[in-house]
Parts: sequence; C-alpha cells; structure tokens
Amino acid sequence: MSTINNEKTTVDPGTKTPAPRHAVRGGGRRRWLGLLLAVVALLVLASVPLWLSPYPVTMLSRILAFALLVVSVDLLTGYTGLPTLGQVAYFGAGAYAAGLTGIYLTTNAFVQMVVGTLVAAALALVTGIVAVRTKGFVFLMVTLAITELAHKQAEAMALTGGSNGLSGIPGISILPGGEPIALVGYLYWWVLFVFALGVALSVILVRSPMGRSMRGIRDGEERMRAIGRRTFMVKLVAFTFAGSLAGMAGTAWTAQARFVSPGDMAFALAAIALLSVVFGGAGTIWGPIVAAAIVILIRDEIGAIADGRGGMILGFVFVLAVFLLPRGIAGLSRRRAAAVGPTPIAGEGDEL
Amino acid sequence: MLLEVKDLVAGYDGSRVLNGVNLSLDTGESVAVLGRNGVGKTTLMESIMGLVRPSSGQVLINGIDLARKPPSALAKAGVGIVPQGRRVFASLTVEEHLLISARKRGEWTVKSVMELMPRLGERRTNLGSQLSGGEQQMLAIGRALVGNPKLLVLDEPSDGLAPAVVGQVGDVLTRLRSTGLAVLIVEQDLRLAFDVAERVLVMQKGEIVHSSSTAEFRADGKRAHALLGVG
Amino acid sequence: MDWFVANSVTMVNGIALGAVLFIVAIGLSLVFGTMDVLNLAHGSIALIGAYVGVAVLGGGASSALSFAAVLVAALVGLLAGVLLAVLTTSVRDHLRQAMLTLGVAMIVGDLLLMVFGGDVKTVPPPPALAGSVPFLGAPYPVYRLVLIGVGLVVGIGLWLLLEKTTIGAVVRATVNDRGMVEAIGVRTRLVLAGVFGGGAALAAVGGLIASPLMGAQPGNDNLMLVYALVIVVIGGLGSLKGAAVGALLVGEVQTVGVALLSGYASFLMFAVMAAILLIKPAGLLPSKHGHGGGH
Amino acid sequence: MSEALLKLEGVSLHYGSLKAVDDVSFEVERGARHALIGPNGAGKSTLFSVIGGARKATAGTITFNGQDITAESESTRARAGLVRTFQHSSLFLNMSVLDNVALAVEGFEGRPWRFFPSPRADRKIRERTMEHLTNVGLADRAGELCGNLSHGERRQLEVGMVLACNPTMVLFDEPAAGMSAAETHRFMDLIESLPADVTVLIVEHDLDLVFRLAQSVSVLAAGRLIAHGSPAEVREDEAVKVAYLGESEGAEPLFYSGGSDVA
Amino acid sequence: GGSLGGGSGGSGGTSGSVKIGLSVPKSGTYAALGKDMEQGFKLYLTQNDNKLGGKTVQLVETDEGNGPQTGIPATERLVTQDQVSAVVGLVNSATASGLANTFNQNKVPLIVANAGSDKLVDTPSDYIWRTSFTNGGVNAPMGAKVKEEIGSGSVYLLGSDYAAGKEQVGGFKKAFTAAGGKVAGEEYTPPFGATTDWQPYLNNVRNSGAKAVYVFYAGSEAVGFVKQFKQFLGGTGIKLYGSGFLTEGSVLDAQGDAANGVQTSLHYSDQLDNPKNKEFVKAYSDAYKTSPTVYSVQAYDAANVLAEALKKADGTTGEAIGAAIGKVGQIDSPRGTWSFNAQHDPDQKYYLREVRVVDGKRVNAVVEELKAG
Ligand SMILES: Nc1ncnc2c1ncn2[C@@H]1O[C@H](COP(=O)(O)OP(=O)(O)OP(=O)(O)O)[C@@H](O)[C@H]1O
Ligand SMILES: Nc1ncnc2c1ncn2[C@@H]1O[C@H](COP(=O)(O)OP(=O)(O)OP(=O)(O)O)[C@@H](O)[C@H]1O
Ligand SMILES: [Mg+2]
Ligand SMILES: [Mg+2]
Repeated sequence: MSTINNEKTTVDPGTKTPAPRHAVRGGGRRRWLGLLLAVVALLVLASVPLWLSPYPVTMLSRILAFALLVVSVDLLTGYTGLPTLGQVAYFGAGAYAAGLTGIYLTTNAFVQMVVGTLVAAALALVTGIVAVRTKGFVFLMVTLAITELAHKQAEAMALTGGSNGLSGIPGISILPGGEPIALVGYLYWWVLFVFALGVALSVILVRSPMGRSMRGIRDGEERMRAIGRRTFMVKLVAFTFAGSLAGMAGTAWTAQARFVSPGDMAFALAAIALLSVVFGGAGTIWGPIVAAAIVILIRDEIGAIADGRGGMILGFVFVLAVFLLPRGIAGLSRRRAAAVGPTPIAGEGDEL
Repeated sequence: MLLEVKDLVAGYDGSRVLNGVNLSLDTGESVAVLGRNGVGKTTLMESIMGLVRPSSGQVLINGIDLARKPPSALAKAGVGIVPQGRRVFASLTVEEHLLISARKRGEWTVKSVMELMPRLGERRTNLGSQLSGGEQQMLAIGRALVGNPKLLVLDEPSDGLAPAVVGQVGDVLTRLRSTGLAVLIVEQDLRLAFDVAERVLVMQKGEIVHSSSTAEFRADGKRAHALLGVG
Repeated sequence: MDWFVANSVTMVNGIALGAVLFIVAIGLSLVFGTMDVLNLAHGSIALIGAYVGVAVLGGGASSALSFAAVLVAALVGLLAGVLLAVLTTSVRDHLRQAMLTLGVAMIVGDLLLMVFGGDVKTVPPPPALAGSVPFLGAPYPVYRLVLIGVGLVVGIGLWLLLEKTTIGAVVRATVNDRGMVEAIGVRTRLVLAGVFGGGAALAAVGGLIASPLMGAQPGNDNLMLVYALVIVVIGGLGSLKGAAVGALLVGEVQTVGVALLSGYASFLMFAVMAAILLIKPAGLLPSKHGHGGGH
Repeated sequence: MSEALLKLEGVSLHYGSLKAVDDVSFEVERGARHALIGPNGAGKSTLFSVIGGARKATAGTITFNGQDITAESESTRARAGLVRTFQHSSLFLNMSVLDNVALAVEGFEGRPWRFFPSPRADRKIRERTMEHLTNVGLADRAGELCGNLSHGERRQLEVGMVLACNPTMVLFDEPAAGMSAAETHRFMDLIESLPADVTVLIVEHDLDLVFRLAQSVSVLAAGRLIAHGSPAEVREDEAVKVAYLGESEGAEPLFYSGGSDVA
Repeated sequence: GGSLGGGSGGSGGTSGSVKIGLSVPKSGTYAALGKDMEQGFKLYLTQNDNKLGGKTVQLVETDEGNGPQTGIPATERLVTQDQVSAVVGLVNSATASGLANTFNQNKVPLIVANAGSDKLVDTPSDYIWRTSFTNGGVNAPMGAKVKEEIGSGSVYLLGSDYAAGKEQVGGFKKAFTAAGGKVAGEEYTPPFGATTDWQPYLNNVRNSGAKAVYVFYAGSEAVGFVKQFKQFLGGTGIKLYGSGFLTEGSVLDAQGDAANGVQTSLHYSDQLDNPKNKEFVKAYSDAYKTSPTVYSVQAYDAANVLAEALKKADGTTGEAIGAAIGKVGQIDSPRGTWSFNAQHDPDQKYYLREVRVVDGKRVNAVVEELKAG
C-alpha cells in the first residue's frame, strides 16, 4: 500500500516551481482573497434572517452547529490523520452542559458557551490521553467506544433526562440579565457567531506551526519523532482542541434546539460527521463545511418528504461522490487540492 | 526483436515525463540506461512493464503491442522486473515470495535461486519487512528470476548491496546473458552497468540523448561525464 | 463454584454466540486484512443473508430447503462481494472506502426495508435441529450446539486455505503491493474479486445461520457490523486466530458478562474493547504478517 | 585525544534467536567523520535504530555527549542533537518539499507550539528552510509535493531534513544509495562543507564515498565488530576483504580516457 | 419573509379546508409501527370523504425517522414551513418532548398518537394532547391481577433499558408490590435491538426460583424474547406476563407458537367485542388486508379527536383547534369510549389479553376488563 499522492501539479524536471505562498505563511494576495471571500460569506450569512422565513433559518442554524462539529472532526481526521467517530461525545457533552447550565444556572449564552466548551475540553483531555496512544483503525474504534460509552451514559443518567432527553431548557439571553431570545432570527445570529468564532480559531490553528506539526503526524509520525518532536503532546493538544471545538458546537446546538437527547452523541451522527469530512475533502476547512450543509439538507429536508427514502438518497450521494469527486468538494478548487491527502486507517503505509 | 519501444509517452496525471522514447532489444542482448536522478528512467521501466500506463506509443514484445495492458500480461509474455525500491512484500516470507512468483518452469526454481543467494535460504522464514536492505534487493532479484523471464528489467539492482554482492550480481547477470536472457538495466554503479551491458543509452529529461556500444562509451570519459552531468 | 455451576450453560451459550459472530466477522477481517478495504457494507450483506432465509424458509423449513438457503446465501453473498470488489478497486484511501461502503450500506438497508418491510421476521432452523436436548441440567437448543461445530469447521478450513496454500500468500502480497503482484504475472482483479466474494459469502451465510437467533429486521445490519468491527479490532486486524479469539470473547462478554453485571450490560462490550486496546493496541493476536509494511 | 561524543558499550539487539547486533562497543569522537561498513544484513541499520532510539537495545549502554541516553526516547535524542536518516525514505509525502524541511527547522528554531500567526517568525523559518533546500539542491523544487519527487530527489530531501535539525551528530544510513554520480558528488561536497563540530556517522556501500569522507572506519559482520581503523588499514584487512569487499574491486579503470576519478 | 417577527401559528388553509400534518416513522426501526399509524389515520379520512369536522383535509406527511435527530426537524418543518393547523403522530417520546416548545410557541396543537412517556410535558397546555397511553398506565392494572394469579410466589421483572422500559415495568412493579407481591429480581437489558440473546437473563430467572416473569418488550425484542423464553423456560411452568406491546401487531405472527398462553395488558385488542370495533376491524381489514393494531387505533382516534374539535372550533387556526380539543368530551373509539384527563392523556379501559389460536389464527383474545391499577 502506498500513500503516495499521485496528484501531480508540475512534473517537468527542472521546471521552476515557486514555493506556494501559503506553505510557510509570508503574507500574499491569496490570503487576502481568502479572507475577503470569508468576510463576504459571513455577511451574506448574517443577512439571512432579514429575508428568509423562520423555517429555513432554523435549518441554517442547525447546519451551522453541525458544520462546526464537522470542522472539529476534520481537524483530527483531515489534518492530523486520526479518523474519529468520537467528536459527537464532546459535542453532546457541550450540549448537555449548556442545557444544564441554562436550566440550573443562567440563561446567559456566553456563560453557557464557556461552560460547555470547558466541559468538553476536560473530557477530551482525559479521554485523549488514552485515545491518542493509538492510531488508524484502532483509533477509530477507540473513539467509537468513547462515543458509545458516552451515549449509554447519557441514556442511563437521570440528570440528563435519560433516553427521553433533556427538555425544558430556557431560551438563551445575550446580555447579562437580559430577556431570553425566542425569535428564530436572533438565535440564528448567536449560532452564527459561535460558528464563525470556531471556524476562525480552526483556520488560525491549521495555518500555524502547530497545524504543520499536525499534518506532519498525519504524513509520518515516526519521522516526526526522528526529527525530535513529542508527537504524543502534539496529538493530545490537537485532540483537546478539537474536543473543545465540538463542545462549542454542542452549545450552539442547544441554544437553537433547546433540547438535547442521547441521539446527539450517537454513532449515526458520528458517522455522518465523519463522512461529511470525506465528502467535503479531508484536510480543508471549507469543503467539509459545504458538505455538512448538503448532508443536513438531504437528511432533514429531502429525507422528510421522500417517504422514508432519505437514507437511500444520502447513500447514493456518498457513493457518487466517491467516483465523481475524487478529492471531495474541496477538490473542485485546484488551489487547495494539494492539501488534501489520503488518510490511511491502517497506519501509515510505506513503500518498501 | 524481443522488445521494441516506439514513441513512448508517459507521465503522471496528465503531466509528461517521457517525451517519446524509442529503443529496441534483441534476444540475449543487454542494454544499460543511464542518467541523472529524476530524468525518467524508472518511469520508462515501469511503463514498459505496464506499472505506469503510457499515454501513447507502443511496447512490442515479439511484435505484439502490449502497451496499456496490465503488468500481468507482460509478465506472461516473459518480462520480469526488479523494480526500484525493491517493492518486496512486507507480509510475505522469503520463501512465499519465491513460491508465488515461480509461475513458469525453467532453469530457475526456488531451490536454485536459494543456491545462488544462500542468504535468502538462511532468511527463508523472515518476512519481507524483516530483511535488511540488501537482503530485500537479493529477494527482488530472486523473485524476478524464478519467473524465468526472457527479458529481465532491472532498475538499480545494486542499490544497497555490499560491494561483494554487487560483484556477484554482475557475475550472475553475465551468466544469464549467456543463456539467451535479454537484460535491460538502469544502474548508477557504472562498473556494474558496464560489466553487464553491451550497449549504453543515456537519458535526459525524458528523452534518450545518446546511444552507443559500451566500449565506445567508455572510450571517451569526457563525453560520458558530460552526458551524465558529472563535474 | 456454585456460581460456576449455575452459569455453565450460559458459558456454552457464549461459545455458540461467538461461533456465529466469528463466521460473520472473519469475512470483514479477511477483506480488511488482506485486501485492505474496510467494508462497512459487511453488516448489510449479513442482513441480506438473513433475508435469504426469510425468503426461502419463510413458508416453513425442511432440511432440503435449509440446505438450499445456505447455498443461495453463499451465492448472493459472493455476487455482492464481487460487485463491491469492482466498486472499490480504484478506491485506495480508507476514508473514501468508508464513504463508499457506508453509502452502499445505506442504500441496501433502504432497499431491504422496501422489499421485506420493517417488521421483524423470524427464520426457523432446519427441522432436524429445531428441538432442545437436556444439557447440564436444563433444556438447551440443539441448533446452538451445532453452531459451535460449524464455527470450528469454518475456522479450520480457512486456516488451512490461507496458511497452507500459496493462495493465502498471493492474497497477502496483493495487499502489500498490487502492481508488483501484477508484475509477477497474477491477475489481481481476480484475486480481489475472489477474496471479497469469499468474505461476503461468509458474511451472508453467517447472517443466515444467525437469523434463527437474531431474526431478520432493519437495524440488524448495523448490529452485525459493530459486532464484527469490535471482534476484528479486539482480535487483531487480518488475523484469523485473532478473529476467533475476539468472537469468543465478545460472545462470553455478551452472555456471562451481562449475566454477572447486568446493570452495565450496555457498557460492557465497548469497555472491554477499550481496555484491551489500551493494553494491546494491535489487538490480542495481531496478524504475524503485520500490516502496512515494516520500515 | 578529546572525549568521545558517542560511546557504545556492549550494545546488543536480538530478534528472537537472531543476534542482529551482538555486543558492539565503539566510540565516535566529536567532529569525527566515521564510517560503518559491512555486508548486507550485518546489522548496520539495526545498530542505527538502536543509537537513534527507534529500537531499544537488549543489552548495553549508549552515552551521548557525556550523558547516558540508553533509556531516552527517539525524540529526546533528536532534540539533544542526535539525528538519523532512514535507509527507506520516510518523508511527509503529502506535504510540499518546503513544508517537509520547515517542520524540522521549526522544531529547533521556531516555537512549534505557536498557534497565533507571526509574519516575522514565519519569514525567518522560511528563509532558513530555503537555505537548507539550496544546500541540497532542491531549492527549485520547494513547492513540489514530496510524493512527486523521484527516488534520488527524495534522498536529497532526506539529507536536507536532518541538517535542518541542527544536529550535533548525524547518522546517515546509505545516503547515496540511488543517487546518480552527479548527485553523489554534490552530497560529498555537502558533507565536507559541514561545520567541523558536526559529527558524522555514516553507513554506505559506496566505498569511494566512504574512503573519501571517512577518517575512521568500523566494520560490522553478522552483528559483531570485526575491524576498526583508518580507511587504509581497513581496506587491507584480510577479514574485511573476505567478508565484504570481494574480488571485483577496481580491476580495470572505469573509463579509458579522461576523469576516471568518477563513480 | 424575515425571521425576526413573532411566531406565526397555523394559518389554517383556505376556507372550507384545513391543513393537517402527519409525522410518523417511515424509515428506521419503527417503520412498521409508523405504517400502522398512517393506515389508521387515513382510514378515518377515507371513511369521512377526506374531511375532518366538515373541513377538507390537506394532509402533509413527513418521516419521523428513528429519533429526535430526524424527527424534530421533520416535524418542525410541518409547523413552521408548511404551516399546518395541527400535527398528528410521533412514536418517539424524546422527539415529542423535544418538540413541545415548538408547538407551544407556534400555537399549533400536537396530538401524540403513540409516544408514551409518563410525563410528556411538565404542565399540560392547549397544544399538547395524547390519544395513546402512558407507560405506567398500561401496566398498573396488571399488578393486582398477577398477584391474584400467583399468590405467594415471586415475579421476576425484565425490560428494555430505556425510559419507556423502566416506566412500563415500574408501573407494574408499583401496583404489584402495593398489592403485596414479591419481586424475585429486576433486570433491564440493553435497548434498541442491542439485546438478541436472553439466555443469560433467563438463566438468572431460573436460578431465582421466580414463579412468573413480567416483561416489557416491543418490536424485535418482543419476538426474540418470547421465542427464547419458550426455548429455555418452556417446560418449567414459569408463567409469562407483560405489557400488551409484547404481543401486539406483527410481532405476534413472528413469535408463532411460542406466544401461546402469554398474558398481557393493553387498552386495545382487535378481538374486542363491541360494535364499533367490529365495524372498524372490518373496514381496516378490507382496506389494508391486515388486522388493525393498537397503533392504528391510536391514530384513528386522533383523527376522530381532530374531527370533533374542528366541529366545535372557531375557525381552523391552531389556536382555535387547540382550545376546542379541550371540549371534545367522550370519544367513541374501537377500544371503547374514553376522554382526556387533566393531564391531556386518555382516561381509558385496559384489558387482560391472552394469546390463543382462534379459528386457526393466533390472536390476543380478550379475557376480561382489568380493574384500574
Ligand atoms: N508517482 C509519481 N507521481 C508524480 N510524479 C512522479 C512520480 N514518480 C516520479 N515522478 C516524477 O517524474 C520524474 C521522473 O521520475 P523517475 O522516477 O522516472 O526518475 P529516475 O530517472 O528513475 O530518477 P532516479 O535516478 O532518482 O530514480 C521526476 O521528476 C519525478 O519527480
Ligand atoms: N524485525 C526483524 N525481525 C527479525 N529479523 C530482522 C528484523 N529486522 C532485521 N532483521 C534481520 O537482522 C539482520 C540485520 O539487519 P540490518 O537491517 O540491520 O542489516 P544492515 O547491516 O543494515 O544490512 P544492509 O546493508 O543490507 O542494509 C538482517 O539479517 C535482517 O534479516
Ligand atoms: Mg529511478
Ligand atoms: Mg541497512
């Protein structure tokens, strides 16, 4: 098995290939273009409640929360080479923590977000110490175990409402002591704020030296050790960061749904989150976000009216994507294609 | 002609590495391909074998065009390869390598290969991944031999071998030649290349820029150095 | 000691469950360990096998019909496997394989729901094996005892095939380096289709013979898949003996374990798996052939 | 004679019954150019793994820079300045050539944990990286994906990467294997131009390279050290001749005219 | 457009018609159940010329799926996008609790036609009603009955390990112990199809010396359990009692002989001997070639409730319908007449049923009406 990336940008021996500017960041027009695009996208997203009716706006809130979860999966799967089914555990932990904070402590959204994120971070740190000792398929299964155990725990606990879920969560408020928000549009803005914050932090991370170290582990952990890196620490930091991000997404989820159930930390959600990353293009940020939107739209919108055939439609989309989009959605843009690399599950393959 | 390559063009994902290569090789003949790193020697060998799919051109074995056929078709037509980087199977024992490769009857059997390279016999139950670099190289050569090919393609066979073993490989190849086997060899160790080959081709940037007999090539060291980019 | 006597039947029952799970899991392990394809549609094929039982034996079983059902299941499994092999040949990246095979699983799941409906269906065991025999002081179904024998036969047969013939070596080599196997003159497409087909046929037959115990219904595909994944990873990827040990362990955990710690029944299997992977990340009996190459 | 930088005492590594490395003791002095040669399967790469820390010795002690590092992890050794290359390239295939070397540079000169952007630090790392790439002749391939490099180019990158780790001592495992004569020459020049305080331990089958670069040579056969000395001494050693060199050595000039110093 | 205005509520459709949403599972584990509900609801519409309370129905259907992840968005869509005047359905209790806010906020009534969690909402509201049952309620009447049957012997309790399982078994346990019954053991098995082998539990039952077993299982677990109970405890004389879902609907066919003699409690059986039921069973069987189940009746009754409410309501807005449901009074149902109680749950009769073969067909024969628990 070879992990050689067969994609070739320039091959003519001797041709000068200038270093891409984003490789080691030294500024550059492209970065500004990307930033500009991001700002435009954000503005468009922010304007949505002004011209869309409540239902699509709710849908969009759900998409944003889920997309942030997907980004957290991508940080591990796409950037660090650790395929995970575990992020929903932290997503759920953040969601429950925010909900419980709302019920027993305060409706303040910031407090809920911070509490949810910290709880998820703590959980990710503790479980991460165990999980990051493994890699590949074994890592996938350990994270599946984390998800399953968390799920079962949520189902069994009275505090979280057991299998009936945590209901009766009051609406969030933004200002200290302010009125709870009930209107879909305002809720959406809050979710958008959390989403933008999370994505911005992720983008900064993957472009930082820390991000390069993560990719180094993806491509050759042994080699990272040989050049003097403490790979365990890099993985643990990445795992904890991704867990916090998932928890943050969970708080956004609670804010808009005002209800959390064990299903929010279940295998099914973990699976579509992981597939969204693959579908979008592991190792890019925007691809998985777009994929997350498509997946949720198919599941919730088309699935609801397709007489129970939602699963089949999603299945077809995944199968087609494998053949039509060999580098995921992100592969449609050549510029980032180089960042997309295959992630072996079996541990890194190596030519002999 | 045993092997004829005509206007072979090949590359990776739409970019060209070989820009129309022509060469031919008769039964019992042996040719060395020389050139600097990255000029396309391996790409040429692998597209002859079908491991890289040529985008145009022909690879004729005994007059039949096998370009763009799977490698197994070429193997069946009598081409054996010792690839660059050895490509031994990590999870097969030495013996298993030879067993699964012995698909044609002939002079070479598992036994005779192990006699030729006793080290392989000693490491019979080691997995490919548990061999030293040189042992892997021997195994790759042995694997090609037990297939009893008519044309042996070798891509840097001396890579990683100790001098004594390189000498042995040279002896073996010379002996093989006398049995009518044709040899196409890419080699950085010029001594070995000259020992084995009667003709020398030099590649630059995906093209063959020089072709002469070995003796002729050796006669003019200055020109040879220029061709190989040394100095 | 009292406890031991009281639970001895449960232990045997765990072996029977392990035997069925082994037959299903070994297909997944083979395809992953040898072809390097993580087939998440494996559970769906097992479910197809169960529904073959419903279709053939739904009207009442006879020995001949039961035998026919096994053949049909094997054939359907083989075809499904070959189809999956064709689909996955060009997809080398594990994550994309996961997306492909999970997509297929979603489609198959819905198709089966359309054809067979959402109700649980039961499949009768062959009439000759339908009864119970007194066993350790209580009646015990003959069918479950027979399963233990079937598991043994399948296990030994596969071991002979893979370890004692060169077929196994060719298969393993194909995982290591497909191109190089071609270069020694083997049509790897045939190898791929054969292994995938064989693994899938085992899954289908496993699903069929498990159906008198577990029934046939939507959702069993995921259940079987998760069982198989857990077994394969506990035992060690691609290892035949590992799969056997993993299956037995899971069988016992799901029987004796839950009888002992019923309050934690839901947690047991995954907790045991996590604990084992912590101590032995490569599983209990990792394949001696390693995975993915050495240096 | 200055104190030894690297000291091996009774180091062994056994694979089951096979003694891949068997009771090996030797010293490498600070700033030395030391070569390790021996037949295929002698245990050279295994010994490198033991020194580098990828494998734990079954017996013996290893002292580096006055400290016992026998129990230290690979990354700790690397940070202490003991860096190795791999016989089988193991580069970051999905990253650019530049990123490959930048990773190494960063580990030693930047703050690898840095999360927030800093254009100044980035520029510095980029400059250092390009310097290293220029040294190994890959500057114009900086933007290329590593997976697209040819075999020989990867070997060059391999060298660039260790040098970027600011090593006190470098272990080269067959660095010139697969390099063409031209590239081998550049490599030799590169090693010769290394600062004198960088110690080099090198395994290589290309004896011209060994005899040109090394001041001292150790010979390993079947896991044991069978000879040790200056290149000239080793070349004349009977045991070495039998075990390693064979007969074919230098009977005939390579080219009949002009520049036969090559290859 | 715009999402910054107040909650809109069901607009009610054009005059003379009303838009109703139906949210039942069409995929996943509960698809079979969803189908029964859909058929029950549609039967009522067919029988009444597609009208409810004189208003022509525009039915909007959606797939509740397996749980809240799919159920909530799908149902929310009916309310906020399709702007229906009322929604009928919901199998899953978590989905129902998760949606309570949405319905209250948008002032659209929800008629839950299955989900049985004991306390669906904290405070009853005009917008949340239930035509099905509560988990505890179904089983409480069996407490005294089983005590009477087994006398001084003890009972072993088994159930699926989730909220409904605990509430169902808990309802029995409370009434049973109140009546002086002894519990030999109590175990909850991994839910949602995760348990396929009951031998270990049945072994525990055997070792406990219990005289009877009381269980809650539904769907595939009901089939697996009943069959294995017969296999492992068949000859021992230990009796099997349970919540009616154990033998309700299609599972009964799958259980085969093993189910014979199992006694359960439920608020319906297609064997009920009353004119309304006879007529209903005939119409249902004619239309769908299969017998109705309790799920069909619950949805059928939901349609009936809506019809009654629409007759009384002042217009077709959600608000009007919600207020009118409170005034529908007695519902004449195949299960016997019932009415909403203060919790907005049905106040209804329960029956002791026993699986018997009648005219070559395996049915839940009605033994007697149970005294309220
Ligand atoms: N798998 C691949 N994908 C993309 N480009 C490749 C691949 N393999 C080789 N190349 C490129 O093709 C060119 C020729 O490579 P090739 O391996 O044929 O050279 P070579 O002459 O064999 O070199 P060497 O002496 O280093 O082995 C090189 O520039 C290399 O970067
Ligand atoms: N994992 C292993 N298990 C068993 N034996 C091994 C393993 N790895 C290496 N060996 C054996 O140990 C011996 C030493 O191998 P090593 O790679 O150190 O040799 P080397 O001196 O580097 O040879 P070369 O010059 O060919 O690279 C070899 O005979 C090899 O077969
Ligand atoms: Mg080459
Ligand atoms: Mg070596």
